[in-house]
Amino acid sequence: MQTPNLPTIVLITEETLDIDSLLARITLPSTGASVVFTGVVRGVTSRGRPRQTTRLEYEAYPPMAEEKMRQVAEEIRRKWPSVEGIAIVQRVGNLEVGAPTTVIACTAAHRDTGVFEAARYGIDRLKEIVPVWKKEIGPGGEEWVEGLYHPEPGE
Amino acid sequence: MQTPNLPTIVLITEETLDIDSLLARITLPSTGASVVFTGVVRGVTSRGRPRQTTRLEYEAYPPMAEEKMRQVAEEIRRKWPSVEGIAIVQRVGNLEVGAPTTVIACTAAHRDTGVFEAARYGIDRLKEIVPVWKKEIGPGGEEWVEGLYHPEPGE
Amino acid sequence: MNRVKILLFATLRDYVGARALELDLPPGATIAALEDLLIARYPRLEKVRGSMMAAVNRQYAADEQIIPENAEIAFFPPVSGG
Amino acid sequence: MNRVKILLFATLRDYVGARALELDLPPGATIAALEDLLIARYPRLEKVRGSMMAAVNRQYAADEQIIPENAEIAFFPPVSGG
Repeated sequence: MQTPNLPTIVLITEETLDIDSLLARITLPSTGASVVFTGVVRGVTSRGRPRQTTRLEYEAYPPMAEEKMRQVAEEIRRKWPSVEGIAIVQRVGNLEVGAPTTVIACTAAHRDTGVFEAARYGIDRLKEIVPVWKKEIGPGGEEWVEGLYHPEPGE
Repeated sequence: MQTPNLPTIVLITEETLDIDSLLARITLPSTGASVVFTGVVRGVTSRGRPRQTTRLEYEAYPPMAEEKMRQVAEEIRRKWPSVEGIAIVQRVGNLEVGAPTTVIACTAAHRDTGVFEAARYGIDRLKEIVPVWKKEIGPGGEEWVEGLYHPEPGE
Repeated sequence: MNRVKILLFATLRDYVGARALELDLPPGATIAALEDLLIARYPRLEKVRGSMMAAVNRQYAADEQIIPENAEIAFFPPVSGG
Repeated sequence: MNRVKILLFATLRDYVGARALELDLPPGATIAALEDLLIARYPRLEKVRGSMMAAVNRQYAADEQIIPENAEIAFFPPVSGG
């Protein structure tokens, strides 16, 4: 680990996400900016196959998911060394429309040193390599969602 | 107003910022993603003139600040029509190191339709045209911070 | 005469020593004329003459703008919020 | 024989009807061989043969990887979190 003193939080949880307290935990005395991405359970989808969703059921392979989240955080630190704190949290279980499902938060001294790009990269990579799956439950029945990305061995 | 049903929150406040509840208020049934920028009181600055800061004192011209925040929100909607909800909040008063000072939050159906760029634009514009000023208080005394941008008449 | 309310913020408030003033201006006075009048009355403002921003009724104003009746004028340094 | 623990997630768990299995494999068996064995035993897996992901001890694994002693193997569809 090259960055032993910088806070990194990775977590799979069934609890409601608390962005304010996550941010406080990744804020250093040198922090002046943070960017947070959240996923949200979408009740009405118009892109692709238009549909309604009642809730999402999330399932994870927790120990591997947390290892892969830690890997995403390390990739962020390599690409944007100015990032100070990182939190990557995925909520699992039954989530209702409007509920935040995931949080990717990055802090830095200033807003112009990659903190927006780092958060964007974090959610993109989470959706590629972190073993979490969701099932959409709607008026027409239920269906597992499948991603498109096939990680390389060892990725 | 072209977008009467989309939530827009603009606020100057002395209260602690509550990101989770702000996000809930700008989340629609069609929302699947949100991006939040926060400014934070930085205690240790290394860029430019290195210095320590004990706290920041923020002052606003509230009615004009809220008008200009509303203008920033309208500019965001023109540039990124896929943005659904917008919250622009500036905290004023005495803020201690580590405290979030401002929140720019944007929601959208998906993460790839400009929601990151919209939040970035929001904080950049807030720092250009919203009449708020801060005084840095540190071990060496206190000093008003001056921005660099000179808005055009009517901007 | 045209009675205007003048609000001052940040350094400008410190230099003037007041948050607000009321002044009677001749009809047709411009922002530039009001700035000159304030600087004459509060000489510490001289050093921020080049960077003073003006707003008329909560909109950024040009130096040559004529001040309307019963206007709310604000003078302040370039903003530094966030 | 090499006793391995196999974890199944999402659609694959539904098709197999179990979250976890334990199997004895001949030494030197590969991930591909284990996939064939599972598909033979649970024919509904045939339709996801092309998209099954495998992890060995919590790392993504290649088809040709030889399964180590006492490994924790997981099979699952492409991830869809977030």
